[in-house]
Amino acid sequence: MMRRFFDSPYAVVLVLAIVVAVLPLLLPSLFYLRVAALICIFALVVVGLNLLIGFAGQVSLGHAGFFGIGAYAVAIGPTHLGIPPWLALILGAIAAGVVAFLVGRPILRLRGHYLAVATLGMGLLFAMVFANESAWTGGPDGMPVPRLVLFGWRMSGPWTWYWIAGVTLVIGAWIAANVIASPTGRALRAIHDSETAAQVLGIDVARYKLIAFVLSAVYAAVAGAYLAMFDGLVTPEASGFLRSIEFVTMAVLGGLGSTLGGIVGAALLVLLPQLLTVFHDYEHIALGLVMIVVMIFVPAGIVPSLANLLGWRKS
Amino acid sequence: MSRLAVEGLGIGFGGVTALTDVSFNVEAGEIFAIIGPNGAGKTTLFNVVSGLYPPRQGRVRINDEDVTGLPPFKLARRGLSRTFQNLQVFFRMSAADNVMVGRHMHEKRNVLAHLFTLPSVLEQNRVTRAKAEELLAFVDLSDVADRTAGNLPYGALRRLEIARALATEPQILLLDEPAAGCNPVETEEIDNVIQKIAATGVAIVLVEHDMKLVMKISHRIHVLDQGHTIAQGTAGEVRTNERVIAAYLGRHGQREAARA
Amino acid sequence: MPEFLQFAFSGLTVGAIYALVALGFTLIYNASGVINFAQGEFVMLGGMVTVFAHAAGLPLPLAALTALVTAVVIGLALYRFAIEPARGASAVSLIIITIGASILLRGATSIVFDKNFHSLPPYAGSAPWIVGGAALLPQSLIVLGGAAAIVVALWYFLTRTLTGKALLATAANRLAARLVGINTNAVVGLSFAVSAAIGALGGILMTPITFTSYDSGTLLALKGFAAAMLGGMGNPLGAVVGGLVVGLLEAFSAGYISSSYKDAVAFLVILGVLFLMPQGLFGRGGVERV
Amino acid sequence: MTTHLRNSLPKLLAAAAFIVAASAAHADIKIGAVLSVTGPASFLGDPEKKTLEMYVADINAKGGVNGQKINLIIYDDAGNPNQARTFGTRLIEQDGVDALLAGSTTATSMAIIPLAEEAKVPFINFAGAVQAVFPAKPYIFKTPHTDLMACEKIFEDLKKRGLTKIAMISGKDAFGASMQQQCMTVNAKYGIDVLHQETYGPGDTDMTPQLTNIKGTAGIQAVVNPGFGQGPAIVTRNYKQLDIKVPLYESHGVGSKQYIDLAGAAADGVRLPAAALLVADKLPANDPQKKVVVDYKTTYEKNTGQPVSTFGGHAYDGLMILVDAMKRAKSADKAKVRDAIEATKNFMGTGGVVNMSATDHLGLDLSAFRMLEIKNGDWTLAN
Repeated sequence: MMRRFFDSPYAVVLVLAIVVAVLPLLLPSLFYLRVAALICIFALVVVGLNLLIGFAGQVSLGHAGFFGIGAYAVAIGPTHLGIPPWLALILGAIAAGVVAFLVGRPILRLRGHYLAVATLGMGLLFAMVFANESAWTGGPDGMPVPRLVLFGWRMSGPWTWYWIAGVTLVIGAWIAANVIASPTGRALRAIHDSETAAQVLGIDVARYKLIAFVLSAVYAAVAGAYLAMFDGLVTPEASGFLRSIEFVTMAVLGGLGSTLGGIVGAALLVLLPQLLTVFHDYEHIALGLVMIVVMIFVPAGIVPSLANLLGWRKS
Repeated sequence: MSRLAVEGLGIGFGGVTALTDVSFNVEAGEIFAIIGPNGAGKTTLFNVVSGLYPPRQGRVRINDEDVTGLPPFKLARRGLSRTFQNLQVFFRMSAADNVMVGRHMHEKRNVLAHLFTLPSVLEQNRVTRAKAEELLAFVDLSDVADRTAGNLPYGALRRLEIARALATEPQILLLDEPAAGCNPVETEEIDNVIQKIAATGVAIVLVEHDMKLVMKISHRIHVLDQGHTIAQGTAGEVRTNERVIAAYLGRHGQREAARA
Repeated sequence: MPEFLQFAFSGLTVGAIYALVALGFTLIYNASGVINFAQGEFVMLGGMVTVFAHAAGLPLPLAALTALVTAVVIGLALYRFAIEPARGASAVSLIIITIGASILLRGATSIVFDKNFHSLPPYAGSAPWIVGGAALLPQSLIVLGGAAAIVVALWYFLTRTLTGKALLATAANRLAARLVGINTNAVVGLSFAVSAAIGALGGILMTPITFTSYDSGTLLALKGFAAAMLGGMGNPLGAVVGGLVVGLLEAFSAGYISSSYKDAVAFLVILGVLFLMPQGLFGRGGVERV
Repeated sequence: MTTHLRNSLPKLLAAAAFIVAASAAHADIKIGAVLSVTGPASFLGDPEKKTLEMYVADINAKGGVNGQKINLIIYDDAGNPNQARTFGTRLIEQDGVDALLAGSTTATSMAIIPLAEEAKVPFINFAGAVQAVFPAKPYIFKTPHTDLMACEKIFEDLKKRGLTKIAMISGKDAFGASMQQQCMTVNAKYGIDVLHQETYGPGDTDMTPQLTNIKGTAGIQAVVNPGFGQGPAIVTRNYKQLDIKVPLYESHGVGSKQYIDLAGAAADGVRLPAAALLVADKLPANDPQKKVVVDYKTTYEKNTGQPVSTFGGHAYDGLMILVDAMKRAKSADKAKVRDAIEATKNFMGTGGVVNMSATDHLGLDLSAFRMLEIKNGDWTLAN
């Protein structure tokens, strides 16, 4: 029973919905609520990125670029163009999708490490534009982001953003589960295992890679917009190389190809800096060690390895 | 009108010519074998015909339509499917999922519907799954439908690839050494499966080293050596062809000849 | 014309450093299939250890040797304690391990030494020579010459010594290499040691020009990786050419186009090349075997 | 693997429990600090952290403030504003601090400002940019001179020397970009024409191409280089190598001896605006700042073994202004301390004389900057 339940991608969505609903009751302060909201925001990126890396098997070291597009959309739209924040959020997500569509066509022809370096270059280009065009973006110091106002209600503070991010994460995980269980999801997994066989079976490989790329870009852009509005501030580091690496690390540590894994990975990397403050100067040594040790002992990522251990997955 | 027509096909890699002027036709319901010593160019021929490599010369036609140079997924949509000598199974997916991927072309591919799992998607998943189970039964793999493909034995994987290829409902099926690595019992099963498929009107092109199998089930045999056609005909004709014997004996000695 | 020469000198010097980092990437990748994002930290260690050993009273050559040995030991430790135990992990997992290692090394360096920038005295005076109206630093020549010497030594090692050939054989086919009796584990370990040594030498050569600090490795790793991919991963010649090209691109676009977008120009060119040649400039093309 | 998981889980939980326990209150004054101790701005955060630790220990050893010990909680945001905001939240909501000394950079300061405003916690930040305190918000203060002031000081000096046509080469980091922008807002006021502009990236190792272009621009009488870290040192060296003859001005971003060490002989003749701290020994004995800067310099260098920087000085000023305000307020009550900080008058800091008001939460004027010139590998007062 347990085994069957955990095989269904929807089980994760259900568990997630319950956790998101109950968690605030257990959190003692606004600080914890903020951390929980951050986990939801980053988990949203990773759930999307997992479709690309975990399912379609295409590595991207540049998704912070899309994260940045979302973040700057809600900053630039209202500030410079007079677009209401909620519309800027939607336009930002669409813009990220369109950019991913245009860039993805040529980039996704590359394989493996070549794709990695191309996406990395793409992400850097966005970061450079955000840092250099200071008339629009405020330069390296960044720019303030106006509050989201919905139906006359000003969205601010950890409580509001926890619920917005939490609900969006549940929806995002649900959509990911839908995709995974659909012909599109089967096509993506097929491409991951053998592009050649997938082609021969009539799968338009380029199209599906592009779908995964665009979807993951939209996830990242929405999350970026949320973080910018939550912090009330956006800086170019939102789209920096280190952010991209952080996203991939979250996905890999948690477990590629597992939606729950992505969420656990995001939680781990958001919590670690908070937990590791006890090490003071040795914080970074500890962080590096955790990354190495996790990958050595559970190379498939935390969640898939744990699931195997507990016998929830068929061998 | 031939199901598959190959005309004057040629390809090379760098300075090395791998195929020169290879031509043949395959008809509906026919089992057409391609044999030759190692390095004769059999798998290369498959790769060109199925669109993985673009040919340097020559044409490929499916049902009289010129399909030369089309990408593999477009060929698949015109009824061409294949298996692989060095298995290209989706190892991380279950056996049933492998076959379900084969149904891809016959499924509705509206991504927006997939995002929100409209009822039609659920219904379609059910239909696809049922079809996959049917095909797994056909190749006698029903009992492992939900096992991860990576954990299945070799012989089962060969049959799984066939079931997956059949899921596309091909008119032409290229089988690249379907019996390689199989024991006599498994070979026997594959032999049956191939004949059953041909009986449904599918044109089958077979590359196989197991001469016993080839001689037994092929209607016609095409012999390649160093990328050139050296003979074509029925099993009886090919067996007695001097160039064929020379090609095999010259390079591989008695063993292959004895098998033939 | 003097401007052109000046940009070229600048680009070649910076490019030589990128080339050394790219070579390190390539060697380890060839032997083990691992993309080692801690490669930049070897360069940083080369510089930092030399600086502090020198400051502690060691003569410069001895300080440099200390740095070299330190980097090699750390390279071997990285292989022995982080890469080898994770054998069989996916390529991305291994990348995460090397990123973890680079964070760890940076953290450790900032504690063992400090977080400041440091320099070394130039090895051959700081007065530039004027060549064709452009200033050329003696240290730039040392960097270029040193890089060339390393490349030649590496070429000799790989093609003329038994150990080097074993490394090439392992790169070509690990299983086959093992079957003919090569201890491939030792060879992969060796590739980490040699990469670390090359990185450290790069750091020792460049510190008088570029300075060094605990986190100067990150950017170098990024540029070196890009250079290695531009040249075609796994090809030492490609790594050297890739490094020089990236360096020259940066210098010329800073000089002729816009210094704000010089890195962007470099990456745009890399993207363009990869679209035309998906395996990089010197990558093994060929067809996929099915 | 199982044993490994079993062993590491309790440790992780213990770590979490430790955090909760550590934040359980005792009756000290709690001061929270979020600093960029690592990352690209660590050259700011590192001396700030050392300074705070040093002086809080010293204050506690002398009996604390108003009879209460100071409990200093420092978190490292690695220069990341999002992380800064999270730690800011943690300090305010979880640790319940009485005041904040935080924000090594403008971006990290801006991330924390709304939190402090909302929670009404006095917050003294170390941001360079002017927007951190203008317009003045009730609970927000800062100690470093603004980059606008640095521009004005440089332009004032240029004007005095009759050099009006300049080129700028700026770092693309937050510090350089912000100062470059500020300079472009006041150059007209001083009659300065900026004929040519170049930039360089934070990790760049050679600025020769940019300087070659500057050298090739006709009519340039001086070059200004807003930037921090190793960049200005490389610019200075390349400048000398290219044999550019016109005067070079650096910014207050190079306010530590490290710059001279890195740039070497090439630094001779370079001018920059900086706090008196850098020339502590050379100040005339009657200079009102002499005592405080000499004391700080001696203490810092003795304790850390590293050359003093003006950045650590900002943290010193912040801590001392805060402590002074708490003493005058005779409590750590947030609103009273805020009022007391705003009432700071004639406070002698390493950065200058501080006179706060309801509209000026910085309290420094241009006189806080000294124009320095580097001679023979050491700072000297220009003119």
